[in-house]
Amino acid sequence: MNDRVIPWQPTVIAGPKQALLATPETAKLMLKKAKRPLFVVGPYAKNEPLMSHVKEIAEIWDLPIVTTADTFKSFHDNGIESDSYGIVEIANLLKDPEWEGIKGEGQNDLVLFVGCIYYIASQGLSTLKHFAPHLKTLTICKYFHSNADASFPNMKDEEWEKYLTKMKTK
Amino acid sequence: MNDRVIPWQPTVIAGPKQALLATPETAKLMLKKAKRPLFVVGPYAKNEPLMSHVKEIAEIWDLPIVTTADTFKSFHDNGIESDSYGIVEIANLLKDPEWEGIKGEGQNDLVLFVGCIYYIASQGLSTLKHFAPHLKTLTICKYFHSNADASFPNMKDEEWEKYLTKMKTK
Amino acid sequence: MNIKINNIIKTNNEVGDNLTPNSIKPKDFKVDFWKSKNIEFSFGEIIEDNSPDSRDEETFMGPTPKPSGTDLRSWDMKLLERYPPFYAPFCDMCCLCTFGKCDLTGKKGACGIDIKAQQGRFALLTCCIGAAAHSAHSRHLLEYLIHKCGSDHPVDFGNNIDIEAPIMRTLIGKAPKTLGDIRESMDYIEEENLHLLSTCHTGQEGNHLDFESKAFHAGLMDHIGMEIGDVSQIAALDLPKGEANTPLVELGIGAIDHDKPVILCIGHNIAPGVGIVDYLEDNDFEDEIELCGICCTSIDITRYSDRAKVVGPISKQLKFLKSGVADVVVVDEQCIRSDVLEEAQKKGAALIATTDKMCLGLDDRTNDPVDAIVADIISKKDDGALILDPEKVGEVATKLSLSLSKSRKSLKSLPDMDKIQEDAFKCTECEWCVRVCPNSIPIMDAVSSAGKGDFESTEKLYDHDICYTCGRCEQECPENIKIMDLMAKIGENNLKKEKFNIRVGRGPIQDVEVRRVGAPLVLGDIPGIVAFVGCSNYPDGADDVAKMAEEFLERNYIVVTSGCGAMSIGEYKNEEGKTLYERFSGDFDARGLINVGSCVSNSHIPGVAIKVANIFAKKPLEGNFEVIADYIFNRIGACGVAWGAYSQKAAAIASGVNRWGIPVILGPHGSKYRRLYLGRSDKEETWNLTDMRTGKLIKGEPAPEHLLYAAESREEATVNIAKNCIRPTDNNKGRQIKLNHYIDLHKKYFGTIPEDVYRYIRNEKDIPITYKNDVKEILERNDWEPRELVMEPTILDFPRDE
Amino acid sequence: MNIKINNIIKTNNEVGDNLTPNSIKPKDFKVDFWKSKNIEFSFGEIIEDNSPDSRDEETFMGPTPKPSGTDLRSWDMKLLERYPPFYAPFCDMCCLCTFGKCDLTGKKGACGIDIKAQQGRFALLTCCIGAAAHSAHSRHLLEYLIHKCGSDHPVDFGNNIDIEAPIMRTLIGKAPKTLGDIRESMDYIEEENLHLLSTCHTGQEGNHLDFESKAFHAGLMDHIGMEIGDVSQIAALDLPKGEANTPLVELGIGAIDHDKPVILCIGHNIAPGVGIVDYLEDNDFEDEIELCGICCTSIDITRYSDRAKVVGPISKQLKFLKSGVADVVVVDEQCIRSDVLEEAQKKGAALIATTDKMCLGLDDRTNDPVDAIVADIISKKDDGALILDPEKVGEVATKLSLSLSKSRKSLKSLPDMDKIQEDAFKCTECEWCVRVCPNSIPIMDAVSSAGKGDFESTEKLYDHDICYTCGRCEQECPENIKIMDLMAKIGENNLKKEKFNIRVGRGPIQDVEVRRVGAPLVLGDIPGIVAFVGCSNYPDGADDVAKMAEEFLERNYIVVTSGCGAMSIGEYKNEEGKTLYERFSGDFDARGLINVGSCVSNSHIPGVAIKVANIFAKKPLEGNFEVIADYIFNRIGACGVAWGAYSQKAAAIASGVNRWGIPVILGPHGSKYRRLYLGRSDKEETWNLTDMRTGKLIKGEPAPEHLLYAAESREEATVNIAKNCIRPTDNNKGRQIKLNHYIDLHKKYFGTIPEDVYRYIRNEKDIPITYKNDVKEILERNDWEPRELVMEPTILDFPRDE
Repeated sequence: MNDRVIPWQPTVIAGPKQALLATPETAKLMLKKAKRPLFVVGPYAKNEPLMSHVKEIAEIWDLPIVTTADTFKSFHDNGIESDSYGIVEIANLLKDPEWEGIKGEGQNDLVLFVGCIYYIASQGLSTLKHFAPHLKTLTICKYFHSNADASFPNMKDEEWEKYLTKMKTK
Repeated sequence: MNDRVIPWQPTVIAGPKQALLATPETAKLMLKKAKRPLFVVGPYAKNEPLMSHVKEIAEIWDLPIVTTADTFKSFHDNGIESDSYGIVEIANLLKDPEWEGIKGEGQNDLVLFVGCIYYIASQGLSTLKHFAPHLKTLTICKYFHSNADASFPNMKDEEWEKYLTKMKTK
Repeated sequence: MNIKINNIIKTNNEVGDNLTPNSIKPKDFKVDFWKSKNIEFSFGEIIEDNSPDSRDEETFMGPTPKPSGTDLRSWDMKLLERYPPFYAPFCDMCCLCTFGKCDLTGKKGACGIDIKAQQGRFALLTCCIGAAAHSAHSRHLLEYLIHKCGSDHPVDFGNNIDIEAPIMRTLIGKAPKTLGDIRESMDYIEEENLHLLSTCHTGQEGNHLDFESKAFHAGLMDHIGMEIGDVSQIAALDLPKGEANTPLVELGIGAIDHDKPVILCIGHNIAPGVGIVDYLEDNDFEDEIELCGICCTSIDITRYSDRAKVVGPISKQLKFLKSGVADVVVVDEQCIRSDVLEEAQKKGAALIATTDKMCLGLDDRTNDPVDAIVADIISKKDDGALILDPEKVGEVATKLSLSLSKSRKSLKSLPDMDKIQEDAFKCTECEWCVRVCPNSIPIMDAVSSAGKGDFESTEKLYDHDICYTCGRCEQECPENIKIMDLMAKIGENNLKKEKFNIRVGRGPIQDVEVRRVGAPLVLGDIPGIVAFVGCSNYPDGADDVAKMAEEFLERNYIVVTSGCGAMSIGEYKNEEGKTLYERFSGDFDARGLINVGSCVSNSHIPGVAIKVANIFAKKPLEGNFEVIADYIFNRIGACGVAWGAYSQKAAAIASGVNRWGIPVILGPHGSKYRRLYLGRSDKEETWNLTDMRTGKLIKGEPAPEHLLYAAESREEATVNIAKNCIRPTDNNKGRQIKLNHYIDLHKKYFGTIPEDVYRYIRNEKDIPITYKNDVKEILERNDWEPRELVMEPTILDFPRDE
Repeated sequence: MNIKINNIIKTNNEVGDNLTPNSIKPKDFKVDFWKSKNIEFSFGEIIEDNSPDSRDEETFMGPTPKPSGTDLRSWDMKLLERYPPFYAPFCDMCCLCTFGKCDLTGKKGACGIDIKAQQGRFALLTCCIGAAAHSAHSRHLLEYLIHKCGSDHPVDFGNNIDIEAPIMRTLIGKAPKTLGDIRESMDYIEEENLHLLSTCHTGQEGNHLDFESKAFHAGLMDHIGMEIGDVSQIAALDLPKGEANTPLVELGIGAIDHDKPVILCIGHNIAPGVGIVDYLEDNDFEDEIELCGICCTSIDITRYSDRAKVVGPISKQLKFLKSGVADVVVVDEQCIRSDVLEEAQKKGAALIATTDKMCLGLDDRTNDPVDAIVADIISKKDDGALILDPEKVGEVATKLSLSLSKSRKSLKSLPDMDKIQEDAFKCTECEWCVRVCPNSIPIMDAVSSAGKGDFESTEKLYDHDICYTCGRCEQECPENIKIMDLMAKIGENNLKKEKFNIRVGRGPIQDVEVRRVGAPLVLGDIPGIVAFVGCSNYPDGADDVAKMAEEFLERNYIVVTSGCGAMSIGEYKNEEGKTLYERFSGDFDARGLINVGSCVSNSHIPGVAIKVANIFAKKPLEGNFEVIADYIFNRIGACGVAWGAYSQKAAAIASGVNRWGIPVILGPHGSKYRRLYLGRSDKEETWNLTDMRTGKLIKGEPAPEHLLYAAESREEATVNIAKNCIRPTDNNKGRQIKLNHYIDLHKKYFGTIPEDVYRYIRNEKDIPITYKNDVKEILERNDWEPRELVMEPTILDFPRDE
């Protein structure tokens, strides 16, 4: 099997349904098709270079940001606007088709994840896989997330860097 | 994911370790490398065309045949020599490194499977995956067996026919 | 002589000053007393029961009354030495704790567990759950019956049965005289189950054999649980008490009168059924309303009233629900489809849940007036109700059925064949229905042909439950074809074919029968007892079970059955249109076909083996498990068959049966239990026996060859059943008879005389005359030499010189 | 007024003529009697206990003594309405029966189950296993202690404690006066656990909420089980009875004297530890032999003898075993590595298994002479022994340690650093060690640097158990680098650092303390009780737990802890080298740090909340679960924290705590329990309350916001803990205090004042003065309007007009 699409923590494998391998191109295609995308960003983005990547990707695609854990503070301190939710809290809201959205704009149809702890993100993605048929999930971590609908593959930093950079053009 | 390498019964997926996709070429390579191969043949081979394929493959590669279930009778009636074991019985013997072999020749190092009921074969292959590190398993059914070390992919009859025919040359 | 043996057992299993004090042991059995007086604790001892409810009886007490798991561990280890566990992991990972998941493929998990221990652990967990299902059911039933009849209601099965509760007698060490007495056994198994379940926790047991020993214990507790259930209900509800010729009752979807209001009971607990029968009888509704059932609850209701009808085993559930025939669906517990409420709703049927085991999110209406409950359901305010009072269930179900049967007329049939065909026409032949089918049956061909107006292939799958309507194909179908509707409709078209019968479950075997068959069984004149038990999930339809039963009946075996197996057997007719129940008597004797009853009646199967040891061979039962199991193991040619493995209960039953020393053959799905117990006929040293008469070590034979085996085909199973009925105590004539059947069947299904026959021939007198020359050739080929016959075989430790 | 409420509860929960008859209910509580006399069954009623052991006492009895699961179902449904289960499946398939595996991704399984019900079922199974672990442990202990001290040994904790067993009192409906009395509670939970486990069987419950209700029940049974264990051992072994200032004992690998013979106990059951302590004392070996322990058993041994030492929590197990310091390893039950025998063998240490829960395939030597056992182990004939008699364990362990410590000198150390470095040098940086690490800690960097002679990164991982040595990396390493040896060696190099202390577990909270803190707790002057419990498996080392404890201690919260949490807290020192136990008193009061004891002592945490309801608020306890839980839920600002989720026990404890109405915050691994209970602060209608004073429906606030929550980081958890201590009964001053902490912490860790603060402000007096202006801005932004304060909040049904 292709090591790039084995879940980063290999035992996350959960059943027959596996994420599609996303390249920056397919990821961008998904973003283009989405009507109400959301960007969920975890604590690994508290530091550079990920924080800047997140900032720029959010800007170019006009993505509202939800920060999980205590990521909010670093973002706030660096002037990046975000709303703070626990990762389980936001997953819980995302699975409710009636949820009004972080700004009252209604439920999202695409959720982009980056920078959350791998296994708790896997669990949250599992929730959405099973209980949120109304939205797609896409992860752009350097780890393959088999519970997402689409995910970047496992990569080394350099390649990931390139992938993220590519995300910054429409 | 490539449908050819999803287990035929998709829920047979058991963990990170998956069979390698075998072509007739790789299968033959495995047979060439093997010192003491064994051919385990299940009840789907009671009928043609599989019976003849089995017969000819066994002849060309000089493989002793173990028939499972009541396959023995059809083989016997058609003049194909085999030893009869229950599939769980032969799996049990194969996992014992000290087993003397069906003809006293000692434990095998490669076991070729064909024609057993898919799910009981999967279970037997799981046994060997976990408890028989001393041998390799290879399935040449038209179904992908993820619990084997190597397996033909899921195929339609026509393609399978071609695969089996290719197995008849060294 | 026996006493000596017991002394040895005792040193391995003293109920002493240890950390597994069973709560009741120190109190009731006064270990200290014996210790202080330095009295040896073995049978032969006379124990006075000084507890308040003592009846001043004297009892011989063996070494292990109310054994804890470790008390019987040495017996387990003997079995496991002969039949080491064979593991076939279903999943490579452990997902039980939050360290994980851990991949155990050649690796230990984060807690240090390896794949073998993990498989043993899972076997234990499975058996604990299975045992809990029966035992909790029995606790319910027991308390309900005590509530109904009083705790002093006698447990008395009349003159023909002295030993009402052989399992309790052996394991608890006393015979319950009243319903109230049974509570002591119940307390005991509840405590043991807790200890066993505890061991499944992360960071407990680490050795796979010890997990297996505990799984055996869980299985044995399951047997007590089942016996409690059936003994209680027989005693309190006056169900048949072992009479051989109980009436035949109607069986099959075609037997249900669609024109009457129909109440359908699904599950295992007779209590709500009793409530319904009583209400119907008390209010003269018996002729007006059709009462039928699916699964064991139907069997048990027919034991209470032979006017009730049996729709069929678990495999009929979705078919019958989809047909819409039932106006009211009453579910109690076990083996009920989890989506039963949804399916009832689709057909506008009312659903009543009746136990804590299955509440389905319904409002608890137990304490509301009947009319209010009925009104809320009729008005569609509620989907159904949870009613924990069986009497109230009877009244509510009746009133609902009377009202609903009128309004539901249109719902009692399925869409037209045209509609069905139109739907099936959507099939794109993607084949996913076949891939997700547990048996990969040709469902795609059936649907696709149906789309073209040809329903024959579907019909073939309907008949004999080749499709047992689990519904996975329908769930997977990307075109959302209602495959189960198609299946149900085919049944509707063939109602006439779907009429059969079943003999009402008789419960236990009578003492007089045991006396009659004791010698022929132990010596081999009757070649064996074959018990067809367990759930559906058959690899190729229910007919296979009936065919196996027929084969052994015609060969003079005793055939016992229960539950879904008993129903499957009833669904099979010969060319003359007769069922096996019509062709064979219900006597416990050669050529007898005995339906003992429901799931919990399975207890009578080890029960009769225990009775042979006691009534025929005079072995004392009380506290004497190892001696009894050793007796059964070496002398009674019984073999269990669970052709359609499915549930945790079946796993628990099998583990208990195994611990009593009885082998079990499973169908191919049995491999998915992940653990078998396989013997190695090629390792001769594992088959040694001790002859208790002489103390000599004697070469034995692989008899039984395996303790828990999964066969891939009916043919393979049939031959293995015959082989696994061979026992060391067969005399020459008995061995000839058994080998004759084994060879016959092997010739029939494999075309040859089995090569391993030489292992079972001790001297030339064992050779079946018909096959003399052929067998002699085999003997020669295998360097056979005659060996001694064993007189009193045992695998227990023989007393060492002291 | 309360009585009225109870009448309503009663109609939902009448213990009547239903199919869930608890075995003891009809007998002891005489439902029929009440029924026939038409007496309402509610508290306010005076019930005479006419059972044989009646003490002629009069008791107020609430509606649910010995409740079955369905008796408390309506309470559960209220909680679940506010906090619907949030599921995160760990596996998409169900593998429990042989129909499967079934893929439940948007599909039902072959039995009809859907993914939600399957998750609920798994939660129930997890809680059943967890509860069984504690309860079976407690049954063992109880019977052992009765055996030792007699069944009439009093349960009496002296003058400072009237309510020894608040949980039993509430749920069983009576106070146990003797050890023997406790058996009744034990019988009850054994029966309930069986019913609950039964429901996990295929084809039983089909509704996810009903599975959750049953999981709550399993959790509650677990609490009884834990209380039985701790109350029994406190009473019988004279462990501390709630004294606040118990001694400090030594903690840490560095505290163990390597030069003496070392006996190491691992597990949870004090019995063998008692055997060892007694033997050492009776034979004056106390100075000569080092007795230490890992996991809860060590905590409990220090409660029995403060000369024993604590190595540390479960995360120290492999480190310490690999170090070879222990000469004899005595394992009892729970949280022991499954490969403990293998690890002991590697180091030539003797292993003694002491309970049926973990036999490890060892010969049962319980009834053999001590010298024979010792000789067989010393001569390497046996790897160890199973000895089920605690006294004999004491003697065997002592004799073995004396003998082995001489011969094992060379085994007491690890390979040289050179060897270790050489081994680590094989690292190819494939990164699989990181990928299989539960926490993806930088183990590859550590190994790779170590290969180059730089051990600092390994040291960082060793300290505070950032690596808790589960060993998965070592199992995976394709170069077979002995990573755990490396880790253990680092510890050996830093022994001096590894010396800490822990306050001996005090057991329960005294009545006088409860009286003192009752009002400040309910009104909010003391901002909350924070309980750090559960296992290791911390996302980023043990320090996080200690830091959280420190934070809340400094803020005047009451901090309670137990088990591994209590040890983790003890392993943390401030700059002055002082542990939190040295810096904070053991009083149950603001700024008190209370170690209640081991796992089973967790029962004192809900126990103290119950006592507040009773001692401070005069709520009757007996049979009055719903009223008590409703009281706790709405008024006591307690919050549990299980930062390092791991075991099924932790899941059971949390479910029980939740049913009492206390929220729990888990660490990120808690998400792998697959089920949380999350509130929706955006759905205002879910937070309504009834004021019992007026009967009015009042707008509430999300207090607590979640019932079971998993936080991704310590900072997130800390803020959430503060928020989840808010309760409707806070008076203005109390609310100000609580909000002050919440805002403070939010500012500290998130940089801002939390936007949702407006939800918790009822009128302007609630606004913390320090943050007045900022908060007012938030109020304005969110269209805030003042609302009424609730006086006596309840979520129970208020009596309707009739």
